[in-house]
Formats: sequence, structure tokens, C-alpha cells
Amino acid sequence: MVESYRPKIGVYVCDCGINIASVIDVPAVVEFASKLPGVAVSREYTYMCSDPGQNLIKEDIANEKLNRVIVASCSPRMHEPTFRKAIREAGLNPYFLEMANIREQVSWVTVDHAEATEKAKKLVEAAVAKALLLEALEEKEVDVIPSCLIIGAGIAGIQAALDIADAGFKVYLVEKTPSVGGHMAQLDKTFPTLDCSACILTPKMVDVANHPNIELMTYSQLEEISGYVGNFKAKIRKKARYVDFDKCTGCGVCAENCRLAGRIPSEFDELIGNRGAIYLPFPQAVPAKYTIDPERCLQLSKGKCGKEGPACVAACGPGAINFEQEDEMVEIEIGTVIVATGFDVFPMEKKPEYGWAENDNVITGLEFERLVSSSGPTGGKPVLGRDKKGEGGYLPEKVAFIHCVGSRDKSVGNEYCSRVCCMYLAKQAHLIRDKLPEAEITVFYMDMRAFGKGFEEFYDRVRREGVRYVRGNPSEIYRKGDDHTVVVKVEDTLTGTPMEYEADMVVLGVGLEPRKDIREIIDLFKLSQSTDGFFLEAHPKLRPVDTASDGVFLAGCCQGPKDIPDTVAQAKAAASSALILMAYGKVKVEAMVSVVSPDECRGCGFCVEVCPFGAIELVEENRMGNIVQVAFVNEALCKGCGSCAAACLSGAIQPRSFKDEQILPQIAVLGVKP
Amino acid sequence: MSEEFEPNIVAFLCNWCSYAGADLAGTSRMRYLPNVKIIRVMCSGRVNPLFLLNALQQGADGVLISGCHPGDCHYLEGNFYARRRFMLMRKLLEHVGVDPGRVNMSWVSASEGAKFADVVEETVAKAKEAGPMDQFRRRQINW
Amino acid sequence: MMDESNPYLPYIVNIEDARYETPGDRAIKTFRVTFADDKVWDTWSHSPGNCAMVGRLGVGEAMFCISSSPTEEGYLRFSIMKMGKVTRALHELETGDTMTVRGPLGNSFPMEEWEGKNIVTVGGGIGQAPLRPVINYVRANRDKYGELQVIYGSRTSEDLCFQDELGEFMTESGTSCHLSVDVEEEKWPHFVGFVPNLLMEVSPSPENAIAVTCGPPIMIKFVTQNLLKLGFAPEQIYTTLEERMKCGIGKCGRCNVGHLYVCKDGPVFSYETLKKIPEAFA
Amino acid sequence: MVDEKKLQEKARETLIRDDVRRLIGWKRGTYGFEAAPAVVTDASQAEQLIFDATCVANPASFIAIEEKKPVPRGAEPDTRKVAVMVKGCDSRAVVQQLVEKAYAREDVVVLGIPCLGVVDRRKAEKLFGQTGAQVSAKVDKEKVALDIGGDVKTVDRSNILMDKCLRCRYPNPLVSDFLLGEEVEKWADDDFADVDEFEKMSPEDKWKHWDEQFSKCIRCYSCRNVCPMCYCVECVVSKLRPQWTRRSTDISENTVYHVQRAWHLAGRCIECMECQRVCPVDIPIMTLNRKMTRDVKEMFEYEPGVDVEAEPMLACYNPQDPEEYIM
Amino acid sequence: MGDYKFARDKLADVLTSLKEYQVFAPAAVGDVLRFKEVTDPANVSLDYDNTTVPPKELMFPQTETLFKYRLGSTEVEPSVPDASKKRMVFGIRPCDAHAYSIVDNLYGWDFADPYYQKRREGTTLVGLACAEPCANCFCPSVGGGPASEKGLDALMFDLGDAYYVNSLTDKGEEFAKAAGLEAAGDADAKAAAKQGEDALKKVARSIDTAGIPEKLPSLYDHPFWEQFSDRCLGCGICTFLCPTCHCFDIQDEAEAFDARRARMWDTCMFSEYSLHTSGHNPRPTRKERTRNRISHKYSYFPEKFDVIACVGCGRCINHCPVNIDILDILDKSKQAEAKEAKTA
Repeated sequence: MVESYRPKIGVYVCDCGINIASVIDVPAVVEFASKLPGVAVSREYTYMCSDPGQNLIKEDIANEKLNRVIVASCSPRMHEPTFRKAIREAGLNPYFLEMANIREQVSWVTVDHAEATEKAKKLVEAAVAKALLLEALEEKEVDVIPSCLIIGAGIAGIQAALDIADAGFKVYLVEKTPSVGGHMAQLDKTFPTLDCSACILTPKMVDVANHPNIELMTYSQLEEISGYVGNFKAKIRKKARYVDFDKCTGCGVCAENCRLAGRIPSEFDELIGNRGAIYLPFPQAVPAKYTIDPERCLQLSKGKCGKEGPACVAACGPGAINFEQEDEMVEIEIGTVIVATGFDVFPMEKKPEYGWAENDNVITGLEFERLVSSSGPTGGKPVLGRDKKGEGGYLPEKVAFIHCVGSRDKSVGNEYCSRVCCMYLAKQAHLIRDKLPEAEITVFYMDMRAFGKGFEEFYDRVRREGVRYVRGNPSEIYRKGDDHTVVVKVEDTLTGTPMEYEADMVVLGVGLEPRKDIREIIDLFKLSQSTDGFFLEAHPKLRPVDTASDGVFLAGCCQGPKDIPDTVAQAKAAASSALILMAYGKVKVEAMVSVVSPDECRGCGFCVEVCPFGAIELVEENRMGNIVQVAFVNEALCKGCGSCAAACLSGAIQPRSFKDEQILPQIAVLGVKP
Repeated sequence: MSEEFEPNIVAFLCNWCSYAGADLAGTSRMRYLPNVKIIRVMCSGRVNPLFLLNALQQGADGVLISGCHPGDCHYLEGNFYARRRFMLMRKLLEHVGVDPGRVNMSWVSASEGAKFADVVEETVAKAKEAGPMDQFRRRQINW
Repeated sequence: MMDESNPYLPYIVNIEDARYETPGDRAIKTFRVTFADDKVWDTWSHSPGNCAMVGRLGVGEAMFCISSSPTEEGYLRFSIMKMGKVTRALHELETGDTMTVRGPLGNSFPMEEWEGKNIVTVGGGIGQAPLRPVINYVRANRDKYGELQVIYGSRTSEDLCFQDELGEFMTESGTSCHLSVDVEEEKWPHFVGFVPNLLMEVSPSPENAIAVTCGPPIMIKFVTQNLLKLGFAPEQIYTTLEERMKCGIGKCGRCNVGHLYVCKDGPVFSYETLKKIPEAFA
Repeated sequence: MVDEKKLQEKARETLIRDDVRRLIGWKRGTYGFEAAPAVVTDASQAEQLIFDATCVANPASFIAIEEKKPVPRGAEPDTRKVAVMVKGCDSRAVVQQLVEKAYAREDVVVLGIPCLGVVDRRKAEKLFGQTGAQVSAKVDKEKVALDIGGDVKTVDRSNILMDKCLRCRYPNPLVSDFLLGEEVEKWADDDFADVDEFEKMSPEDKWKHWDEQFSKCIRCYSCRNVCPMCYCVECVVSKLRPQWTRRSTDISENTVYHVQRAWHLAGRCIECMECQRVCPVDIPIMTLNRKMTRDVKEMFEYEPGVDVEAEPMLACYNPQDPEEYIM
Repeated sequence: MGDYKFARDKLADVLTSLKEYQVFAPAAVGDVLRFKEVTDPANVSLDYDNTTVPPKELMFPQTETLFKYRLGSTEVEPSVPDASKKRMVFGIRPCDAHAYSIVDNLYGWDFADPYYQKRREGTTLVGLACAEPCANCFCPSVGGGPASEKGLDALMFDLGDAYYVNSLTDKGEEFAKAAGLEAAGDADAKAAAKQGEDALKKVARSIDTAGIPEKLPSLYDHPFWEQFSDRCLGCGICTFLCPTCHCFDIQDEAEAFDARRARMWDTCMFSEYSLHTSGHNPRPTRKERTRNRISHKYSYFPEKFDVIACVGCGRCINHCPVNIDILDILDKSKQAEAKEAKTA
């Protein structure tokens, strides 16, 4: 009826041909082991890992009723899975296996045979000591919900969404702003091929909107995420647009009639162009649905718009505008998550010496993109110094481009290289040369990095187009006199000559930074940041799109600066990683997870603090009628590293099969002098 | 004394880097002293500093904790916690009069078989220096 | 008797038979043991109710009642529930192994005084263990005692100890056996409910009777109340107490309830005695 | 200095509140140079409460070690607040207990007391011998005036205050809901000279010292129990599965006990010195704690018990942590 | 029996002459006094109040091996001390000797405890009367006194230039012979008696124990216990330092394959002390434990052996870190309104 609690241990010492037997006196070890407490059988065999070797174990389990198995052979990193499988087949829980590594760590490294034999005995004894206290563990598999949440609908999010949707899985694509497209939509041309960004991006934008497997949620935000790999629950806030999504035809009459039309700086145009209070971020925006900016809209902010009420309402044929609309909370269940939240460009406030704030002809690279974009505020002409109405202005004659603004710069805390600036500045220099053949163009750089496919060639081409490259990092940029001339104070580090270069347009090659709101995501997913502040991948080389949280993957610049091809490649990688889980439909959860003994827990939360996987939380526990806080392990998140156990003062939390009570006997055996 | 004194050392190696490194030392047939006996744990962050106290009490002449290089932890942070803990525990034991040479720590990656062999030699050397650990070793006092 | 010169020295006993009474985390295992040194039997004598420290060298000892009656000769029985360090270690032992015994310890049921009386035993779960010797003593001296009523219940039918014997009681003349389980089960022919209710169901007569009860503290409490309701006088009601014990011979202190050492003055007490000692019900 | 009448008045007010369960402070002891900690539950007991330079005990200890009786089925557990009077040093215990989630801030009412130092019983008894009389003591910036059963003695405070006071960095409570008495200015500092001094010793001498000290230990665990940070449900030293420390007293187990204790307080000890004060066999326990405190401060720029928001020292790290000895 | 004396400066010689004894006398370990085996008679001094740790450890060591064995074997080897080996506790205070005579009841009761008794039999107790009682002594209240002879084989009085020795038993006589003490005169005897009377007057604290043993049980549920237990730390000071506290734990210990079963001091103030394996604790909080400690000394023990298990040495008062003063408790218990303790 009840199986015995008495440990019956089988010890199997492997000769490994001569690898072990030629150094260690195996029979002596077998003999020694046979006398250890709890040991029922102790055997030698040439190759334990061979089928006959494994059968030896299986038979003994059957005949001798063994309930613990010790294999003294090669490293557990080599054959632990093999023997686990074997004893499982024999009907014993695979975690009743303990191995003694007497090949890699004894016979192969020890000169003196007697000493080697002694060490081997010790290791076997230690294994026995631990085996006495081994426990059965169950290996769980959880189902993976066949859907994926993608956060951020830039090119990375879009690409990942399309790949997963095409594979036939449900995708929820969540975008904070009213339109998909991200930064790529703001760009004019893309280096080095110079094809128009919009032309290659917009088709994909349309696809995500129409794809039957993709549920697009723009102007929406992830508020809560719980659960674990395969089984996440997410709460998403769909912010009120104040425009009925279904009724709006995107005709734009509302915007034309808005009392504030053209009087609000447009985020999409980097504030150099304007929009109304009801707006479409940009002409090709997807979805082509208008949105009311609640902060600026007179009706919403002041509660009153003109005498005869909001003109937009009157203008809107379908009657789509609805000021009563409220935020909507959507709850979804997904199996996997891809984080593709992108980047922010370096905020020039951090580098006042470049006079960006004061001088409207000192602009960032991204502002430049809007300036030269045919769909931009200036219709593609690099006109500067226009007045409020956007009239007048001049075309620059002397243009300076500055590299490494906010990158490779300790003083602003960004040591890293942003990887795209060298090339986008080269591209932009080319565009100026294109649009203003007469202009004098000078590029101030620190080092030229043209590592990508076709980059060097492009850089060469730009230089041949008469763009002057000066090696130097400007210390200061300031206005001279009252015309629009600004001086770039810089030292030519090749010739060592200081110079004050006068320009009437300066383009700052601003770098890429982690998003200001990156914390929100970190807190939601308990992700970590690498020193540069971007998301930390699970392994820099081998798991570049995985994170410490299973089932959560990274794509695009949120993991580090990238150009478009790299971003797309990573998006596809993230997609395939997510697909692996969803296609197989199941995921194994670690069996050697930590376990809490609630009666001993003091609820200090040290374990919660140290757990790298956010697997532990404090929960209420009724202790003889008194309510106390105790630690609780979410087994699906725990990886069994055991940091919690070392942090716990009372030993109330322990990783299964590496418990204190299992390790201490090993120490006792190995500690006492041979 | 010290010439025939062979110190006994208990080592705690993380499964992913150092234990693999030790295996590599084996597969590359490097030779090192047998004094060091290895206990495998999943992460150096698992090693409770009290283990080390316990080892010394049981009669170990020295201990070694080895993990992945900072930043390479399979579990991201474990070795950072370990580093703090053992730095402190070492100081504490030193204050009680335990030779700091008995408490050793190393970063050994899976590719550093040679380094592991060196670490072993050095650890043993330091323990030899310190002599037998009998300060608060468990003996059968007035048994 | 125990080595007078040194009551801390245990006897070595051989396990003749080890079997599980009940399954589960709190499994109960019964050991039938006999002294390694036969001569011990010459000086050994115990009575129903006596206890002994049962242990395993290298682990420790704990106090258990001797669940066999002196009338069962040539062996001792212990029924042990898997609880802590020591019991865990004892459960690892099997037929052919050895364990240690110090005893007999404590007082016992005044079987002589009870002669000529009807005996009612009310047991719950493992609480039947100390009652078993009483029952078997009475069965072995049938003529000396009146009617024997065995009232016994447990959580489920699986948790009933000594099932093999329970059947016998049903058929023996002068003996009746009433069983219960706490919750409804398939094919359970007997009473369903808690032991105190079963007691009221059976409602034995206090007339010239002695009631002995043992089980979880809470059960003892309610059984005692019900016995009083049935008209049993405090001095007709007996029970056994349990406390943490180390020495078993009234030295180490910890098992006191009021001025009484359970290991020495107990484990057997009449309600008459206990009602004066508030701590007995702590 | 604190006006006792005001203090008792505040205590009374607090005890009358129906959301307050008990108040922990001090009352005059039955004899000697130390006031007794007092746990009062009824406003009528408020007049027992005192504060003067004999109030050395750390009331915060008693918040954490209170044992909750099992709540009978059906009954509601008593979740009312606990009020506690704290000196500067004691208040650090409250802060650290909050860091370690021993209770929530709203579960306690903290009555803070600015403090000019408290009397060291041992120093006093060296000076005046043991007394059966009740003692009260007033302290100002220079002197301590002791009233030993009517006969008044005045001592230079550096000769009689606890060592912790002579290096006190936090004379004013770091956390409190009500401040009893005006803040006093910081008048001492801590250079850890004692730690440096001890470190000069050779390993042999260090061990010789501890060997003698630890062999005195009777393992009464008063140092553990009095510690405001030690309130684990089951302490590792008394655990049986697994058994870290044996109960038998010998130099091995005693040493391990004390090192374990010091280790478990690394980055948590708030220097109230209670452990050393209560030791019946005068083991200089703080020597170990202060070593940890100093090193934690130097190596990790960490100081426990000063910031409620702080992460526990051993539950956080800095990628730049020192590692000079690591191979 | 006999009256003897020896000159103050002959103390070392006296000790040296006690060759056949293993002599224990108060010695300083750091700042604290404790009874230690005399290695160098020259630095034994009897000018002390009392030791922090009582000499009970000489009969009942804090850790004591009951028997040894090899793991896996069934042979056990008891390590009972050898009574024939003569030991002497020299300069023990009357209260501590009195304590032995009280604890004897417990260890002699029913099963005799050989470990304790063998030591007792083999040991001669040479007491030293207290001329200056300490602040918290109350020995007279519990049947002792600064010059009490209870449990002693001989009692010494410090008369300044000489020690007057009054031998009380044959063992005491043996000691006098072995030490070759000279006979004392009436003057000395009178001086000693005088000193005893004066000392008695100097004892500052007291309690009338009449009625306490009978009353305490009636206070079982009385809230007054909480006034004390609320600030109790639950440490072992009061009990470990108490000369009459005798509780112990038993544990098996093993080094590799050598193992022993040993007993070590335990205290009813620890929660583990009475904790059941089931998790149920009959004394769940310090209230019950404090109550048990006091009741045991002043009610349970007297009920069993009709002597109070307290000798008034004042250690528990002196060393309690939170001023839980046993006299205060007893005093309160007398004032406390007896309530009918409720039972099941």
C-alpha cells in the first residue's frame, strides 16, 4: 500500500573504458560505496551511458526496489539527461538521480592514482549524502495561448506582427500614438539606397491594418500585464479619440474647420510644422482616422468652442465626433509578448552649448528629415527662418553637419555609439547637395563608421559630391551678429588648427536614446536595462532577442540603436522566437523551482528583491488567525537559480534539489579531512 | 608541519560557467591538485555564506566560490549578489581571526579551463600558507 | 525494568514486523519489536497505558504509548505517525532493522480497580493506539470485566488503525464496536460524523462504567463534555495526555502540566484530576 | 530634555485612541541604573511612563518580537496600531523594520524623543557599585546627574554614557509622528577608531581574543532576542531541519553562533548596542557588528536604518562593487 | 562538627595541600566570575560577591555526554562520571549550595539521575559565608541566609586576617584534615556568628512566601502576568543563571561516524521548549512561559517536593535585561485578585 520511506540507493561507478579506470581504482570505490548508509547496490560497469549500462540501472530499480540512483562517471553536464531519462523509464522519478563527476573532475585532472581514488570516494560519498535527501519533483508543461502581444508599431513591431499573423497566429499590435509607423514614417529617404522611406513603409502599415489576424490598437497603452510564459493577461487602455472610429471616413473636413487648424505644433513634424486640435498625424497615417487632442481642443479643455459650438461637429457629415467618448479598457490573453517600443532622439536640452534652443537654423537630424520630406511642412524645401504663418524664410548657403551629438559622449552619460548618425548625416549631406547644388557643406565628425552593406561606398560618393569632412568635435555653436549666421567653434584634430566655421544652417547628428518612458515597460515586465539604458537581452551573443522573462522578446531600437535592416532582421528573429512557443503550443516549466515554507517566512521580501525574474511576491497568509505577509513563488517564472535562498535569513525559501538540507550533508562529507 | 600538510578545500561552482570551466580543464587534460572538492550549484548566487562558515567548522581548511564573470550570469544578477556577500563574509571571518586566505572567490567562464586549474593551485597554496583550520573546527570537545 | 543504574540507556530492539496502518503524509506505521537481548524480558513488565521512548541512534527519541497489551506476550507494538525528525527516521525502518526503546515509562490505567466494570473506549485517529492495550487486556481477561464498548472514528475509513482487529470486536460476545468517519463515503455501512456525535449516538450507560478516551485535544474536550452529559462522573472518565518530552523520567522539565509531569505522573489521568489543572487543556 | 508630564500626557492621548492597541516606552525599574521597558495598554498606566538618561532599552525591539496569540475561529485578529517611544538610535530600528516590512508605517505611532545620551549600567556600577535603590539621571551637554535613591552624584558624561552615545550620529529620531521635546544638535561623531584599532591585531591575537570571549557564551540568546532586527519565525540557530548550529556549547558551536548572528545583521544592524548591553557574560558583541557596519559603509556606501525607501543591503548590488580579492 | 581556621595568607597553601581533590574555585574570565578548576592556587581569591554563572554547572554541565556510540552499531558506551574521583567546590556561596540540596530532590526522585548524583556524591562543598550581601539577595526569605549551612560540608567565614572554618559533615572533616587546618578558638566562632547575624540584617530585599504556592494556580488566567511577560525577551538568562533551574534538552550529535547522545541546558522561556511537532504549542506566548517559570519555582516544585525552587541569589534580577524582578512578580501575585481559573 504505502511505498517505503527507506532510501535504497544504487551506486554505479563507470570505467568509461579506460578514461576513469586507468587512473581510479574503480573496484575500491565500488567497495567503499557499498558500505555507505542507505546503499543497497554498488556496481562497476565499463560504459554506464551505453544501453547495457542503463539497463543495469533499470533492472536494479525493478528487482532491488531502488529509490535513489547515483552514477559516478562523467560530468552531469554531459549525461545527466541520459540517466534521468533512463530511471524515468524504469518508473522512478528522474530527480532521484545524483551524479558524481569522477572523470572531468578527477581522473582527467589528477596525476597521483591513489589521490584520485580517494577524491573519487569522497565525491561518491557526498553524492550519497545528498541522495538520502533528494525529493521527487514533477516536470510541468503549460499550454501556450496562440496569440502574441506586440508593443509599439514602428517598423519593428509592424514587421514582427506581419510575420506572426502570416504564420496564422493572432496578434494584438498596440501603439501609443494615433498612427502606426513610428520614427521610420518621419524619415525622408533611407541610407544608403536612398529609397523613399514612406514608399517602402506605407504598404506594410496598410497591411497591419487590414490583416485578419492582427488586431490593431492605436492610440492605446498597455496598463497591466500578469501571468507567465504562455499565459499572460494584459489590460490595455484605448484612449478616447472623441471621434467614432467606425463612422470617421478620414475625409479631413473636420480638421479644415477646426478653429485651431494650423496653430498647434505637430509632433510628427518635430514641431516645425503645425496641425489642428483635431488632426491626422500625417497624410498616410494608419488608421486614417482623426483624433482630437484633449489638451488643446477648446471644447474639451475649456468646455466651450466659439459661439456656435465646435465647427468640426457641424462639418462632420457622418457625425463621427463625440466629446462624451471615454477611455476603454480591453483585457486580452496572450501567450507571448514582443517589446518593440523603439527610441527617443537625444534631447538637445542636455547639450545647451550647441544653441539648439535659441537658433531655429540649428536643427536636429530628425527635424531635418521633416524639413526635406516632400510631405513635410515645407513641401521638401529646406527653407529656414519662416514666420509663424510659415511664410518667407531663406535657403541656406553654408550648411554644417555635426556628428556624435549625444553619442560617444560621457558628459551627457551616453558612452555608446548610436550606429546610424554617420550614415544619416552622409545621406542628409547628399540631400542638401541634391536640393542646393551651390551650398557649401561641411561635416564635422569624430570617427567615420561606415560598416554596413553599401555604407562605405555611399560615404565615398557623398565625399565625391563635394561634401567636406572635417575631423573635429565642436565645443560650441553660437549666433554671430544679428543675421542668421551661427559660428561652429571646433578644432580640426587632423591639422590641429582651431577654427570658427560660420554657417547659416547646422544639422546636429543626434543619437538614439532609450525612451523616456522605458520605466513603464520595465516595471510592467520586470525587464532589466544594460548599462546604456536600453533593454537587456538574455545573452549578448546567443539570446539577443530573448529577455530574462520567458515569452517576452525584444525587437528594434528598444534593445539598442539599429538601422532599419537590422531592426527588421531582429523583428523577424523575435517573431520566430515567439512562433516557436506558439507553434509547439506547450512550454516546459523548470522543475527545480524554489519553494516557500510559509510557517517560517518572516515576509521581509528580501527574496522578492533579489529574484531576477520577478517570480516571487508577498501574499497574505492566515497564521493561526493572524494575517501575515509571506513569500509566494510563481513556479512558471522561477528558474531555480536559488539566489532567494541565499538571501533568506531563516531559510524559509529553498530551491528544490538544491536545498540547504541537501547541500549541508555534502559539505559535511567533503569538509572532514580524508 | 606545512610541508606534509595537505589542505582540504570545499568549492562551490555555478553550473553554467565555473563548473563547465572545471569540466573543460578535464577535457583538456590539465593537471591540478586533488585537494579541491567541488559542490555544484546552479548559480553562485545560491551559495549561502553560512555554507562557507559550515565548511570551515566541519574541518575544511579553505573554501572557494566560483561563478560567471560579472555581467555573464546565466541568471543575470546572481554573481553580483554573491560578490557582495562573500566580500563581507570574508571580512567578518578575518575579524574573528580566520586567515582571509581561506576564503577564495573567482570568476571562471566555461571557456577558462586553464584559469580554473590556476585558481585551484592558488587556492591550495593560500590554504597551505594559512595552515590547518582548527580554530573553531568541530572536534569532540569534552566528549 | 529499565536499567536502574542509568535510565538514559536504551534497549536495542529488533523489528519483527513493520506495516503501515494508514497512508499519506501523516502515515501511521506499526512496528512489532522484541528485545535484542532476550534476558530483558525477564525483568520487563508493563501495563496498558505505559509509554516508552522509542528512537533511532543518530537521530533521537520520542515518547510513544505501548500499543500492545501485556497479555500479548513476546513482543511490543508501537504505532507511530509520521510527523517530525524522529518519526520520519523511524518510518524509514523496516522488518529486520533495529531501533531503541526506553521504558516502560509513566503510569498506566488502573485495570485492577476497573475489574467488574463495563469499559467504554472512545478513540479518534491515532488516539486508538493507547486504547488498544486496554481493549486487548479486557478481551484477554473477559471474565474479569463487564461489557466492552469500542467507539472509534477517524477522518476517512483509510485512516482507521488496527482495521484487522476491529472486525473481530464486532463478532465477539460482550464486545461491541461502533465506527465512524467524518465525511460521507461510498459503501460505508457505519456512522458518519465526528466521534463526540458517535458517542451520543451510542450513548453508553454510565452505570458501573469507566470511559477511556484518547484522540486529538479538541476531540477529547468534546467527548469529555458529552460523557458528562451522559451522566459519567469525572472520576469515571479517563484520558491520556501528550506533551513534548525528552527524558521521559520526570527530569528534563518540559512536559509538565501544572505540577504534574505527563511523562511520569501521566500519561493517564482521570478527568477528576485534570479538571483542577487549567494547563491540562492548554 | 523631555518634560515627563508632557510625555505622559501624550501617552495618555495616544492610549485613549481606539485605533491604538498598546504603547511601548520606559518606566522606572525596581532598582538600579537602567529603567525598565514598559508596555502599557491602558491610559491609566500612562503615569508610569518616564524618560531620562536611564532609559537605555530599545522599545522598538518589542514591536517585532511580540508573539501573537492564535486567534480563535470566528474571532477577528486585533490589528490596531502599536505606539512606540524612540530615541534617535531606537528610531533607526523602526526605519529598518519598515525597510524589512516587519509592519506597515500606518501600523505604528512613533513618539520621537531627542536624546543627549543614556547611562551605561556597567560604567555606573564601576563608579558607584551595584545599587538596590531606584536611580534617575538627568543629562546635559557636559554632565550626567544621577539621583541614586536620594543621593545625587554628578559625572562627566563621557565617563558614564553608553559608547554608542559617545559616537552618536542621530540624537534626533529619524522617523516620528510626534516629537516630544525640541531637537538637540548632533554633538558626536563616529570614526570607527575602535574597529581600526582591533584590526591592527594579528589573526592569532584576534582569535585568542574571541576564543576567550566565545567560550564564555552560555547561549541564552538574549543578544538575539533583544535585537530589534531578529524576529524570524524560526531562527537558523534553533532550526533542526537542517541543523546549522548544534545546541551543545563549545567553542565551535559558540563561534559559529556568533558569526552567524553577526552575518545576519550585516547591513541591518542599527547600532543600538542592545545585544552587548544584555549579555550576562560581557561578550563584546558589537565589535563584530561594528566591523560589518564600517565595511558596509566603506565598500557599499550603505547605512541601514536611515532611509525607509532603501533596498536591503544584501538584496541589492552595484555593478562596481569592490572585488579586489577575486581571482 | 569541628571548628578550624587558617590565616588569610595561607589560602594558597591550603589549596595546594588538597592534592587528592580536583578543586574548583571562583576565577575571573575576562570581566565575569565563574567556577573553574584551580590550576594555580596563587591566583585564587575569595574576595568576590558571587559568580555570574552559578556553580550548578559543576554538577549539571551545560553540555554533557550521556553515552557515545558508532553510527550503525548498536553498542552504546555510557559516560557516567566516576564518583570515586574526589572533587571540591571551594568558596561556594551558601545560596548555591542550598540550590544543590533543592535540586537533589528532582534528580533523586523516582528514576535516579546517575550523572548528577555521581558528581554530587564525589564532591565536597566548602562554602563561604557572605559578609556583604548583594543588592538583590533575598536568601532569608526562601529558607537560606548569608551564612546558611544547607547543603554544605563546611562553611568558611572571612574574618579579615583569617578564615574561620566550620566543618559540618564527615566530608567537611576530611577536608579540614587534608588541608591540615588548625583548630579555631571560641573568639573566632563568636566573630563568625556575629558576622552571620550582621549579614542577615544587611539583606535588603525580602518576600513573605507564605500562601504563594497555594495561590499561584488560582492566578492561572490572571492578566497581571502580562505586565511582566509583555516586556520579556524570551531569552534564557534568568533560567540559565538560576542555580535551581534544571531543565535540559537531549540531542544526538555525530562527527563522521562517532556519535553521542548529549543533554544540554534548556529553558522554559524558549518557545521551542514546549512546542509540539504538530505545531501546537501549549505555551504559545511569553505570558504562559513566564507564568510557568514562576509557578514552577513557587508552586509546582513545592507541591511535589515541598520546597520552593528558589534560593534568593538574585541572579535572575541582576541580569534580566528588562528588569523582570521575581520579587516584584511575587509581590504583585499576592495583591492580585484570585480568579477561578477556567478549565475545559
